[in-house]
Amino acid sequence: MELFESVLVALICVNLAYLAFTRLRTLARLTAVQGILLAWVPLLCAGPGDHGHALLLALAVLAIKGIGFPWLLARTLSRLEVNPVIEPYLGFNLSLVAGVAGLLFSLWLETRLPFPPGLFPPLLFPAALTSIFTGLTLVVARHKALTQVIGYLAAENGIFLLGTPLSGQGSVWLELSVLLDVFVAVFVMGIALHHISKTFESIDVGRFCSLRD
Amino acid sequence: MNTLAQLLAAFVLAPLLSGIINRVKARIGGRAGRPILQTYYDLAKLVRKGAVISRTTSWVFATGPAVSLAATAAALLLLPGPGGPAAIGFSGDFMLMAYCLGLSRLGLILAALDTGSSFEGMGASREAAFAALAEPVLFLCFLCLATDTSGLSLSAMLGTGTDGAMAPQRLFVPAILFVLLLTENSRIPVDDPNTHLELTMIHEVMVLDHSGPDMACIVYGASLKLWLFGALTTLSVLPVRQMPPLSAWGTFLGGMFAVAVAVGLVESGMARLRMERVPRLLGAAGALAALSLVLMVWR
Amino acid sequence: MLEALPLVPLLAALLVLALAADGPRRAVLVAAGLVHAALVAGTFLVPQAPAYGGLLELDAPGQLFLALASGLFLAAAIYAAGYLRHETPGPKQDFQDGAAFENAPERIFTMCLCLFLAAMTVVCATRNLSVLWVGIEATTLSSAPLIYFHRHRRSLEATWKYLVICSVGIALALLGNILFSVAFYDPTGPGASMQLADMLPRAGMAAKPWLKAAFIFILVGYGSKMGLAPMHNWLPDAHSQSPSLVSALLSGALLNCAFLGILRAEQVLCAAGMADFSGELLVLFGLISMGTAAIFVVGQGDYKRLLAYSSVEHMGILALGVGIGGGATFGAMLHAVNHSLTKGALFLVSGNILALYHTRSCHDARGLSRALPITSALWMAGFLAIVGSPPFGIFVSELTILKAMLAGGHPVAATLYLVFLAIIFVGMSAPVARMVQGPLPPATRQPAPEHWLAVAPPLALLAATLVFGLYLPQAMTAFLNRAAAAISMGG
Amino acid sequence: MELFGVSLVLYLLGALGALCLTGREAANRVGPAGALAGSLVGLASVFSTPASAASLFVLPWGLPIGDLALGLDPASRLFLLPVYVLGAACAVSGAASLGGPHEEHCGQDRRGPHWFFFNVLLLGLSLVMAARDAVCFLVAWEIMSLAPFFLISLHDDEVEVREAAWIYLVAAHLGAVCLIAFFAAFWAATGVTGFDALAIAARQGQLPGASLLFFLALTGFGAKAGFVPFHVWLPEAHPAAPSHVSAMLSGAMISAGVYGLWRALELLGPAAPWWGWALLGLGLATALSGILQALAQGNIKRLLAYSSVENMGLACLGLGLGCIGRQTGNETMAALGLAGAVFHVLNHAAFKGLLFLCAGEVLHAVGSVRLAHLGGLGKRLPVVGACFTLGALGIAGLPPLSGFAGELVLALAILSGIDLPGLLPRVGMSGALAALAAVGGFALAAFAKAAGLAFLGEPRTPAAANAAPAGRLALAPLLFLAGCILAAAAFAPMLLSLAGQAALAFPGLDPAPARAALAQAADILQSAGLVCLGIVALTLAVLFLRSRLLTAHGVRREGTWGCGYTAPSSRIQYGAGSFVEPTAKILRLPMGLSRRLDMDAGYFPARGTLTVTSPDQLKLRFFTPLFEVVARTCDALKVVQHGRVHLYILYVLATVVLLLAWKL
Repeated sequence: MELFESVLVALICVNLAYLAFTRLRTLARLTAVQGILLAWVPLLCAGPGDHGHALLLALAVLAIKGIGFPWLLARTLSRLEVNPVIEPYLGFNLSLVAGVAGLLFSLWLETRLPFPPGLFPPLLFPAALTSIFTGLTLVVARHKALTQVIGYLAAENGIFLLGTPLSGQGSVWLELSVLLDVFVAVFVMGIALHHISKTFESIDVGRFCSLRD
Repeated sequence: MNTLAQLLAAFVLAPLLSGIINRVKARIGGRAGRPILQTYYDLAKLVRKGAVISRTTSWVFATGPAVSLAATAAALLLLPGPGGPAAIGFSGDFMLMAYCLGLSRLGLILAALDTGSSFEGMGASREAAFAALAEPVLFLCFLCLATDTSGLSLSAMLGTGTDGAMAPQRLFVPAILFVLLLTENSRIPVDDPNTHLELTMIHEVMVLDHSGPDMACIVYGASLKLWLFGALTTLSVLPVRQMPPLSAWGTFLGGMFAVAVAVGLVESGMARLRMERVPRLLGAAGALAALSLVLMVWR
Repeated sequence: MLEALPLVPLLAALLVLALAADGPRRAVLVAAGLVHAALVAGTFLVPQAPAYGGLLELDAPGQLFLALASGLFLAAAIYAAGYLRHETPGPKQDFQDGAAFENAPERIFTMCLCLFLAAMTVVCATRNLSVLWVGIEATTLSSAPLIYFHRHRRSLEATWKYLVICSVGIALALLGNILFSVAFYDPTGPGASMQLADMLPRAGMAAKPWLKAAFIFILVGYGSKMGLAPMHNWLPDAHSQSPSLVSALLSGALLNCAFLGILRAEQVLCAAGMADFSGELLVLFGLISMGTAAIFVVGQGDYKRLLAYSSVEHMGILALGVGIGGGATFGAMLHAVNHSLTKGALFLVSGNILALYHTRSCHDARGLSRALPITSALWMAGFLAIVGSPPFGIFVSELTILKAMLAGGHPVAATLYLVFLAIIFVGMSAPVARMVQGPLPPATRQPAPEHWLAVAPPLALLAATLVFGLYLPQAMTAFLNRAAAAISMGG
Repeated sequence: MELFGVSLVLYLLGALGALCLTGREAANRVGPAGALAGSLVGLASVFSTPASAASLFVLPWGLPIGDLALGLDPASRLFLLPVYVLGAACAVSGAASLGGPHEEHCGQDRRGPHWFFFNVLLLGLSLVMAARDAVCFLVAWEIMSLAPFFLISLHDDEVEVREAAWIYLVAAHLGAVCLIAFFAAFWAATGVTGFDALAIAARQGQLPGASLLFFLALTGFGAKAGFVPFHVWLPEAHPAAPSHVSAMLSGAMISAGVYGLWRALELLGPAAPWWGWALLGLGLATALSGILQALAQGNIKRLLAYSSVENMGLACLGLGLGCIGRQTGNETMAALGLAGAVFHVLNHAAFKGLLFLCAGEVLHAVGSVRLAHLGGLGKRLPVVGACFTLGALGIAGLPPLSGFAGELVLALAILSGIDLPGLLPRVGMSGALAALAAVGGFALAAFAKAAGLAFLGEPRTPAAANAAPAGRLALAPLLFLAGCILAAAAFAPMLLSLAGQAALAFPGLDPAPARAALAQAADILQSAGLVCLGIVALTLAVLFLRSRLLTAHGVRREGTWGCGYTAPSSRIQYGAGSFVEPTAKILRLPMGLSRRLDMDAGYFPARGTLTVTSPDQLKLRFFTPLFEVVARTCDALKVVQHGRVHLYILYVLATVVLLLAWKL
């Protein structure tokens, strides 16, 4: 159990690190770290009965979130020749404050909800919510389309984290949906990014404000 | 019979009033003055003359004076007299009387506008404006009389006198009616019938182009209207209907004479008001009428 | 038959991909629409058993939205046959900023249309929350290329915004679904099922705080796809930049699908006896949406954005109606029907206007009644219908909702509702009247007479809403009542 | 009732026929034919049943809410009368004007839709008057309200017309919103929609918030009838609309506002004391401000529009008297007030219809209805001039026409109230009578101005000098309406007892004293009729005498005497601005006149221009700024849609967080 908690703490740290780093390449690496950490989670929270299922899930996560997606990101980065420095709307310190606020809000939320006994390991719920909030903060607070995709993925990771304890409940739809979401994030947004860079010579979506009232 | 006599008196004696007024004015001015029957002579002369009619005019010009005279005469049908109630009377008939006078006015206004003369247009516009202002005051007077006598027809509210003491607010009504008489009949201080400057006229300038029988209609109609208002003023103050017939007739005619003399006195003693002042005069009369009404209603 | 419903458009998509010529491809599109519509009509005649092991199952609300999506798709497909004929391949010049652009290949466009229909079919024809979620995700996937048909930078921007906001929304909705399974977590039970049929009977025993949290996430998540303010921001951009028939589908069908997602959650909450909680939130979002729409409709200079904001308004009315409950739920169902028909027609008509004037500005597209008499009549009639004037159907549904609101003791909400409706009427009437009336702008040539493919579909849709404003068949009333009961009774 | 149904079908046929024939000459025959036939059949349906009968038909209706309940009772029939009479007259007049040579600037293809909407307007009006169910009424009301928008914008290539049509649409809809709220709240409170059921429910249970309902009804119906301050659309819409449409709108459609208010009072049952006084005050304010602004106008159609405002104010006064009478148990006042209101509406419809049609003929002949462009038309268009004068006499309430009878009935109702207990009611009644008198006086001035400046004197422009009379088809409706007016003058007492039927059917009135009061009023009208007869006879006699005298003594034609000025021109005639100058000196603010004097500098200015305009002050000072403030606020709030997607995500995030913090 200690191992599990340290994985969760590590996930929270990675989440906060998302908000603190200034280079796109670092962020891409962080996604790999998070993916690998996440791959541990199904294994660790699986009951004694269904190790096979958990192992399969863990492998899939490792392949997609730990390797596939960071690789795709790195490839896009090198191809698009973007400015490697992230330009924030919200300063890095303030972003960190927002991340910590998200953590506190998650902890508060945990006190408001009656947890069914034995479902969630301790710290999993706040860790998952923090991941969601920091991911969305990343979407909100950064200029570049790539950072938005990364932030979105971080949020997805949070949702996946929250969903894993339920995966033993017999339904595969949950996992499928998570994976599908990743598919959307990677491929659709990847295609869009491709078009954006082709049309605009940059993937700075800060320039995307011609449609307004 | 009495009703017929009243009507006859009105139709016959009406032109006399202006004669009396003129005579009073002349006497006060130290002149001998025109004959007291001058208006009759004028009428007779006008009827016997041909007419000069503007090329601009249409049938309206010819019809206007006739309608005007007819409407005024019809209004007299509603007027009670010393001998008895009016020929036709019903509750609310004062409204018909006022609107008959309105019709008579409209006839003259349209006839005036038909000439296309700027002066007559000017007169018409003034007449329309001041008459519109005088209308509510007249209605308020009738309302005062109606509340005072609890009668809704002219026959019930005029000449019957009042039971109870002569309260001060009761004197307002004849005073206001007198002011209305001056206004509606274009007398000083509202209008000067004898002026020779068209720019300052109201009624007289409207009829500049009329001549012959048309003019006779207008002059006679004006006399009838003067009689009508004189009678209203007199009857609002004198309880002639409660007197025996002869003294009633005597009091009534005396009252009419007094009104004519009063008009003459006012005309001798006052100058014409500036045009902007006229609404103020009517406003004051209206305020007085409203005050009187409130005092009566309050009882 | 239920099995075949999503397969028909899927097969059509494959066929379209395989065909080389434009003509047959359009024919396939129309045929797919026709077959799909016929199948949907068939489901009304023959009761359908669940298909694919219970993954697909039709109930009254689903059937209602399915029929709307199918009907609207048919109209849009017919319109597309005419529309695509004018959208020639090759470089074009953008009329707004003059930049050069090309259209997406027609093959991709047609295929995505079919896939879009398949995804919507899945959304409507399931009672499994997970499948529903997957379906909604699939609608996002398949509609993004549709919005990006004209490949210029503004439509790219719109697509990007659509993708980002809807993806965030869909993620939140997924979270909501997970929270639902937490709420229904039962260590002793057979495991978490996301089938409504399993959830509804057990809803009373579910953990209330988790249900609340789940509903909030689902409401915000699907609400961002449905266009509830303040999550609506993608909607005017996407609707204004996409081809008009796509806008019609987005507004008339896709928004309904997202609404169905919220309705499913509402069903669960109602079954759990928490209709007060969910109703309050729905009313709140409904009013905020109407207010937001009112603000943006006033002084709006772009007629497609005008229609988009009107969609925000009507989604607000739907949410409001369901939130009020009682007779208003019936009103909301009727409103969904009328809104889809009317808004679909209006967007199709706006396509005709855009094709003539090459501008989306209400100030420049003038003299419509002289240039395109039928289109202008449809535009005016559509405007009257959408703002709720009799004898069109929206009047009936709006009046029903208003009455239920007053009878249910929501005077403040009713007042705001009326005020917003009035502001929106005034705000919309000015640009619409300006467009319809007056002489043609000097630069515009007198166009050729209108082609029947361009006016028949909107005409049919408007005629339908006109009929529903005067005559609702008994069967339809009963069906709508069944749908309303399914929602407010929780099953 | 069957005939009524036939008339509806005829309207429908006319509408669809005209629409189908769009673009062909036949549309201009089929459309008016439908309207004419429908109106004539409708007229027959009104007179085919005894005046006091009431009928109710509930027909199958396809909607889950409400019923298609139609019925005719005395009030419906009386308010239908102007619809049918004017419907017939305006159809013919419209056919003549749209078919004639004046329509070169109106594209041929617009007549089909025009006649479609004209028939739809008639259909909607008939249904409004016959509807006996709230939902049915609302549907009919909206159909009736929307059709004029299209009718007004017939000549939509003119920017004023577009503006006016839009103002009309907004006003109509805002009013309709109040009505929707009124009926929905009524429905929600009672649970029924049928008028009878509503009235019963309102009478049985004390209706919660009845005063609020009354306020909603007053606002909604007032916006249609043009009560101050909702009258602003009238002076814009009437000049912009084709004249036969103006006549229809002014004579029949705005009366629907009064009709609706009548029904609302019936439905709401026992009135709170302030309702009647509110109606009375509103009516008088409307009448006074309407007629003062009418006096100020320089455009005949605007003048007529404001005069419609005035007359609707008087009808509202009648309703108020009815309410006060019913509430205080003064049956005389109630019966006379209600009957007076209906009577006045009928009169107004005939006079105003005629006047607008005359204005239309002037417009066709001269090309303008601004008084500054007219003059001397009486000689050039004699029939039109005579008809206009007749209408002016009537609308100014002068004897011997029935306009006077209508005002007399209202005055009698007021007079029966001056012995109400309490100082305030008495003062209020006296004030009402004085105000009525003032309205009469100003109406006389206004119509003396309209008739005198347009038809008398010298033409002010070459166009007026060359005005050519219209064809026979165009004159027929004028003569028809003039005939109606003369008949009404002759049979005023009968018309009153007809109007009395509606008052007797009003719930909450004791029929016996009400019947007696109506009979007495009819007697009074009879006596007044004698005086009127006297006027006519005397006039004829004087005219006869005059002609005899003049043939004996000769007539000479000369130029108008110029008071010594030797170079008169038509431009020195008194004009629209100068005619009202004496009144404007005192009442500039309520008349809304504004004048600007531009003069060259120096002691001897070479040029000077005086511009007198009379914009609607309420629109200028209140509504336009209000709309601007709303638009500006909305514009300011639009910053939230700034185009930056990351902030949009922030909205989503904030919404989730706030909801979670609030609800968990």
